[in-house]
Amino acid sequence: MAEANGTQITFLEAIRQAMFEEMERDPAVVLLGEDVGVYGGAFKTSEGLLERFGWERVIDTPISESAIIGAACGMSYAGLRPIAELQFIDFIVCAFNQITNFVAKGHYLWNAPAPMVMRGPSGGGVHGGPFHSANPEMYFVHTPGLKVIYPSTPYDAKGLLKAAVRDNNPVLFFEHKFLYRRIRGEVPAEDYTVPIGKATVRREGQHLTIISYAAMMHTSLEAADALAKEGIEAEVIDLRTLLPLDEETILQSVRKTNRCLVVHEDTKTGGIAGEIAAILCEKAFGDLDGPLMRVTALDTPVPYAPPLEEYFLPNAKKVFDAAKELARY
Amino acid sequence: MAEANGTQITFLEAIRQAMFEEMERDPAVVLLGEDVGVYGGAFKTSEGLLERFGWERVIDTPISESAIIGAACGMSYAGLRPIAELQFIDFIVCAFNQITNFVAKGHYLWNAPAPMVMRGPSGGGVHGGPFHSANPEMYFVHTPGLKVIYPSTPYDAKGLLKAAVRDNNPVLFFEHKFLYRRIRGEVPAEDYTVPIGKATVRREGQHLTIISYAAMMHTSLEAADALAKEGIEAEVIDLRTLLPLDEETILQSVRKTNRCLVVHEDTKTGGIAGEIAAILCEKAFGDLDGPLMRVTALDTPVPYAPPLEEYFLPNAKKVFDAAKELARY
Amino acid sequence: MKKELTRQQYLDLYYYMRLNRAVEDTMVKLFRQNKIVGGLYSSLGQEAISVGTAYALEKKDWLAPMIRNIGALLVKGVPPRDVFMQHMAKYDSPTKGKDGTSHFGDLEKLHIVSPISMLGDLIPVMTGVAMAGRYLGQNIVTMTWIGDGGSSTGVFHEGLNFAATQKAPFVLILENNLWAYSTPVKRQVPLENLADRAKAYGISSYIVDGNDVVAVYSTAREAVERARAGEGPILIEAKSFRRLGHAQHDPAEYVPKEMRAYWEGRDPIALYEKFLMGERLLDTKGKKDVDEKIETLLAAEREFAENSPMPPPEFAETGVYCTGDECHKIRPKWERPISEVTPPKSSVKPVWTVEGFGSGKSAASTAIHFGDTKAALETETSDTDATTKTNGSKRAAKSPAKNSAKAGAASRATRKVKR
Amino acid sequence: MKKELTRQQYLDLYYYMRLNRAVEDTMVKLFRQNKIVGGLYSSLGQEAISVGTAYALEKKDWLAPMIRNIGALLVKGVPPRDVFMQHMAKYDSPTKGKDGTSHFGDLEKLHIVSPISMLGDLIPVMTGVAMAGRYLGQNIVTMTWIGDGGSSTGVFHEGLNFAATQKAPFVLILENNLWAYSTPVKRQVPLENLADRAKAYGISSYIVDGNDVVAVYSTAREAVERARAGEGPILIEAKSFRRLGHAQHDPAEYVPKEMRAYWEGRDPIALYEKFLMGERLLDTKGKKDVDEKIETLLAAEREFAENSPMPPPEFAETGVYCTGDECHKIRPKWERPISEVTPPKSSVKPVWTVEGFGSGKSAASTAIHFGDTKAALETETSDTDATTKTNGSKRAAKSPAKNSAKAGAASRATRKVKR
Ligand SMILES: Cc1ncc(C[n+]2csc(CCOP(=O)(O)OP(=O)(O)O)c2C)c(N)n1
Ligand SMILES: Cc1ncc(C[n+]2csc(CCOP(=O)(O)OP(=O)(O)O)c2C)c(N)n1
Ligand SMILES: [Mg+2]
Ligand SMILES: [Mg+2]
Repeated sequence: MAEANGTQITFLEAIRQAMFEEMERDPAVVLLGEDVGVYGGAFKTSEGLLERFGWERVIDTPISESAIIGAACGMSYAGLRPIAELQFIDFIVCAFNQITNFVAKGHYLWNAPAPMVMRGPSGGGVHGGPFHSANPEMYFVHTPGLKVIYPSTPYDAKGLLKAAVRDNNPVLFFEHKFLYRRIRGEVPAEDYTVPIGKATVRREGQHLTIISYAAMMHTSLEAADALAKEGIEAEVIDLRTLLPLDEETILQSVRKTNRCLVVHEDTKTGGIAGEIAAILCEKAFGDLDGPLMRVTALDTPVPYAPPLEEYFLPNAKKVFDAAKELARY
Repeated sequence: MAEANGTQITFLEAIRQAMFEEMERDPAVVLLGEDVGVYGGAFKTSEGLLERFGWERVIDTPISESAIIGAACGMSYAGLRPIAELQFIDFIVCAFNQITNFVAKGHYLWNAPAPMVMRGPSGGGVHGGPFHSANPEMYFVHTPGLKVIYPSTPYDAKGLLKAAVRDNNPVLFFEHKFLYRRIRGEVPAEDYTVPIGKATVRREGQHLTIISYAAMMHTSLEAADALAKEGIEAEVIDLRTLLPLDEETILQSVRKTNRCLVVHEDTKTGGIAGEIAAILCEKAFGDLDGPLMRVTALDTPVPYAPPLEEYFLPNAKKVFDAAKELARY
Repeated sequence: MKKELTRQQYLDLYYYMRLNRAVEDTMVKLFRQNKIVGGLYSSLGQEAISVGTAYALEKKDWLAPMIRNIGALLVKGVPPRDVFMQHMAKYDSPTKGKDGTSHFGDLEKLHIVSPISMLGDLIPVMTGVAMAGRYLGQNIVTMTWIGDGGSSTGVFHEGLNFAATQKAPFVLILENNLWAYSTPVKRQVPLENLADRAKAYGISSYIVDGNDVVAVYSTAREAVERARAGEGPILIEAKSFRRLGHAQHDPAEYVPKEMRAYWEGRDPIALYEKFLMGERLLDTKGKKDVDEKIETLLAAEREFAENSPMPPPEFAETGVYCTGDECHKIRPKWERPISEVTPPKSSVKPVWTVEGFGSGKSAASTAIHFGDTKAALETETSDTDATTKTNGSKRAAKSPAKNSAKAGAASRATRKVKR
Repeated sequence: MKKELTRQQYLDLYYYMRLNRAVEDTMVKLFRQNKIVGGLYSSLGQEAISVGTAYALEKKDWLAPMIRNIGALLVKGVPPRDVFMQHMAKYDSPTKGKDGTSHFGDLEKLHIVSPISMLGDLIPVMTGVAMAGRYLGQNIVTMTWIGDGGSSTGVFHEGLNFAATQKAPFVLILENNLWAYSTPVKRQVPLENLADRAKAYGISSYIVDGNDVVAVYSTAREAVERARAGEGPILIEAKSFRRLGHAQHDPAEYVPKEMRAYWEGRDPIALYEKFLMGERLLDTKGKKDVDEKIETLLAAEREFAENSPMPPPEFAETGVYCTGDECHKIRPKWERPISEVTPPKSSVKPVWTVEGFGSGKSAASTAIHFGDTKAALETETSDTDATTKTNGSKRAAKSPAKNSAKAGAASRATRKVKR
């Protein structure tokens, strides 16, 4: 990654910059959502946008997720490139029908492209409780017609959000709120995008492959560092895009390490680890020397109390333990 | 299965009987949905219910899926056991928030059981097009707190629907509409239930395991017959319940046959085959002699034109071909 | 404020408003000490709404609070410790730490349904409780609250419309505090009076000064009794103002200073105290007694709450499903003879009757939508006439005003409703 | 019916209604020959609504049909063959067999958005198109339809409310045909006039006799022009009746016979023909010409449609995603200078102004909801006073009627709206 010559910014700022720069670049880009204007968004991701781009392009909406998504879709039909914010990604299910039936199917059915981005803060670890901590990615990974992005670094967040805005398809862009102000990283001074649909190898290694994304990426890297101290070199893959999934990068790594551990913050049953397991079974069956393992959240809602949530979530220790077991094969 | 002493009835009639008998047995059981009363339901599954149980127990609702599900949930809090019908299961996404956030999480969060059934006609193969052919099971299999049933025979449909009504949890019950009048089977004269969470072996065999459910069950059996003619004996498992998944039955069979093919009508990416792959990878890794294979629908919306839909759907030929390939390992 | 309640009722309303505020004040302290998990919401200045409406309910009635309805919970009988412990995610809290804030309920004793964060979802749920209560013969009323902002959710519409078609004994309080997070009501709802939302459902509505607890109570009481009497759901718009930010993190500087000042001058507790003093229902001594009672109570409740442990980590794994009778014995409380709702008494003729036109037939077992194509295949396949002809019906129109369900009743000219 | 249009307009309305019915009659024939894939819906008796409303639009305007709006598509310029082919799932159909019925659109030329089956979803979508059109300076109006039953969906509410807050140039036709599938309107909507739904959004509404094409057209025309002039969205309730079943499979015996008979006597085409003859706008010869024109046209269109092939199976695999510029070049059609919406011209002060109270401040970069807990940690941790005091504000209330946003304006007594 060419992250040189840039400045260190937070994950949050990366998202803000991506929106700012895309709106600057293209007047077809507009933003709509709850409290995105005067307030600058519940998480301040759109701070300064109303001031610069005005009321027509930064639209404070009523509390009506289906209307937000529906209207964004209509705008996209007229050639705009709307960004629809969900105040918390948890509320995306209030627009589930619009997204999965209207937005996702239009290009296939009647050749209508819907260039729109649906984004919002997701994920747990901040004691947001059962209704402010969602990781709803699999609902959408299982919906043909959508693209699904879940970045882990400021560089990727900015580059992928810009790519999403320029994409001709509806893109879901999840922003793990745990990373917003905790993660800083360098971004180039000049315009750049990160390609949708490409995973990246965050750390090279030969003993096993750890596949992850979003906040769990950092957890996985932490575990990999600990593993290295014990002589186990883990290759760590950051999926970045969940749909379409970058099978090539996954297969390449697993063919090298012959062992695979998937780490996701999403609940276990029906999580993306299963899809990866199926791909590996189909396409790299002979290459696996050990079982595919999963470290994921529990199959429960996200509990509120810190000890419960900690127990619920994966962490570096759990990843470390699973990886050590896997490395024994 | 003790299917003796009964009569041959259609899949549709099995569902109607289950509701009728449960309402007869327990006045806490009520039915609500669009056109369920005077009309007897778009598919006539509730025919005769209004006549017998009256206006208070058979409730024609406005076109408001969130209200139907929400009200059913409220009724269940007051001790009733409502059955909420979705006219087509496709419309279940209009109540997605209510189901995944309100209904699914109540017992975990505040110890509130919600004994309710959400049911409706699902599935393709009848040229219903992209909005009347849904197989939305994975959205719910990925939601802790729900139970998900998808039967393939009249016996199971009746027994599982009765079990669902008596269960203290919210249960999704999918009725494949292709089976409604095409499939007949025997049901006992006396009251019976089929346990939720138990798969069944529909056909024994030693060369490979075919796992399926709902309409694809019949497709799989058809393929198994053809395979038998070539000397390949497939064991065919009918999952019946998708959440909780009966790992034991799956593992037992795969440990015997050492080969596994999953067949589902749902789209591929994120379908239940992935979850099964992950389970096998974790728990039966050493038992697999060949790759886990998937025969599923395409990753597209359900197209309307018959040739397109046929191409989109799995069929016996595709299952046969995949099984033959798998048997070579 | 008009004097019409008993002395005890007046003093109850006062006590609960004071308690509401004191509980929330305590929580602000706990928040500053970093003892609250997650966000803290405030109902400062809106206490008259929570207290006055919930006070109109009977013990058997059901309610479901929103985030700014701590007062309603207190009136309904929830001890302050439960509220504290919920916010501190303690193991002795009603949800044992699994959820926070006012997200808890009690189906058995207090008849409280837990809210979830998704605004509006409670509306169909409480409609369902109301319908079930009627079906079971319990003669109950259900109540919940919604914000000005929350009234734009789809589920508000679906729920209230369904309640209206069912004439469910349900009272909905629309708490118009002029802001939804950072957005003024004018940007969310193009109405002067949000009570007009009721007009879309043909139901009764009231507008009440949400800072006048007696007016709130009287209105709610009347609404509850009308709902109980079978008049169907009722919407009450209580006008007030959100004095603090959306939650503790929000300084709410987007609110004009003058607006805040104006409303600070209309503090519902101060106004009510003045009224009580004027009416000699309260004196300095009485006030001091309340001060002390609340102080003592909350000190004990807070201590209990603070001493409660955090839940053990493994508790996270438990309770996703009800495991059966040993977990929950679900038995509806019948307060009418079951025979009324079971055959043969329940049997009816399954037909629709349309005013002025008589009844249709009960639907025979006919072809179904998709499912099988036989029906279509069995019909003629020749290219005969379609059923409909261009000028198929030559009969003159009947007298146009036979029934209102006919278009004849709609003025042939257009009706313009300009607002 | 009042004479106010040009002769050509009168005859256009007649032609399109006749065409609408003839197209549907042809499809009934095709259905009986088992050539239609899936269900077939009918607008028999409702043609005046589809035709009269769509005829009020200009070429640049956008519409989105529902299942019973074939007439609107024909008016907008869709050739009958497209309708036939859609229903037969042919490869030359607009969706090439991927979808059926009226589920197709045309973004580029005709400005038609394809519906989906989920009722109500088009309402926010067409609101979005309307907002985009305004933003791009196109001066367009958008239109869609919804049934009496569909008006109970949540998305109807969210969409229309959003349109109202945005004053979007959008016209919604509420086609009240008294039934939603098997359920009478009274069971779905507790209103005499469904136009009252508009009152929840403070928008204008009309009620019109849906069997009187001239009234429908005049009303729609006025609404379209008002919407175009910036008055915001407008709702038109057109009262009519669904003469056939929900779809071909449904004999609709649940509808009282007398009701059907009444409405058959009010056939919109028969009524209009009588009017045209009376006004000498049409004579027997003219009618025969139309008969022949339509017959010739549809014979050709039908032949073309029947001869079109089915799509090749592998086509099912294609087109889930737009593959980029070579697939779709997406360029909005600007009809205003871009400089108006780009900096520095677009720059504004990001504050709210509340009538009577001045403005708030623009929100500073403050603590955020969850995300980091630092903000909380940095504040004092001692048990000091909370910000709020029980009787914190002693200032007397200002004059109560300063501004309507204040509760003072709400009558202190309750307002009762009993209906
Ligand atoms: C469906 C949904 N969308 C968004 C949110 C996020 N949210 C929480 S409270 C709030 C503002 C609520 O305003 P209002 O209904 O007026 O209630 P108030 O906070 O003023 O009491 C928002 C947008 C939510 N909780 N639910
Ligand atoms: C959200 C949703 N729920 C259910 C349906 C199934 N459905 C299709 S049409 C219909 C009746 C529609 O009635 P109405 O809106 O009055 O339109 P009409 O058929 O009378 O033109 C129903 C229930 C649907 N299409 N969408
Ligand atoms: Mg508010
Ligand atoms: Mg209708």
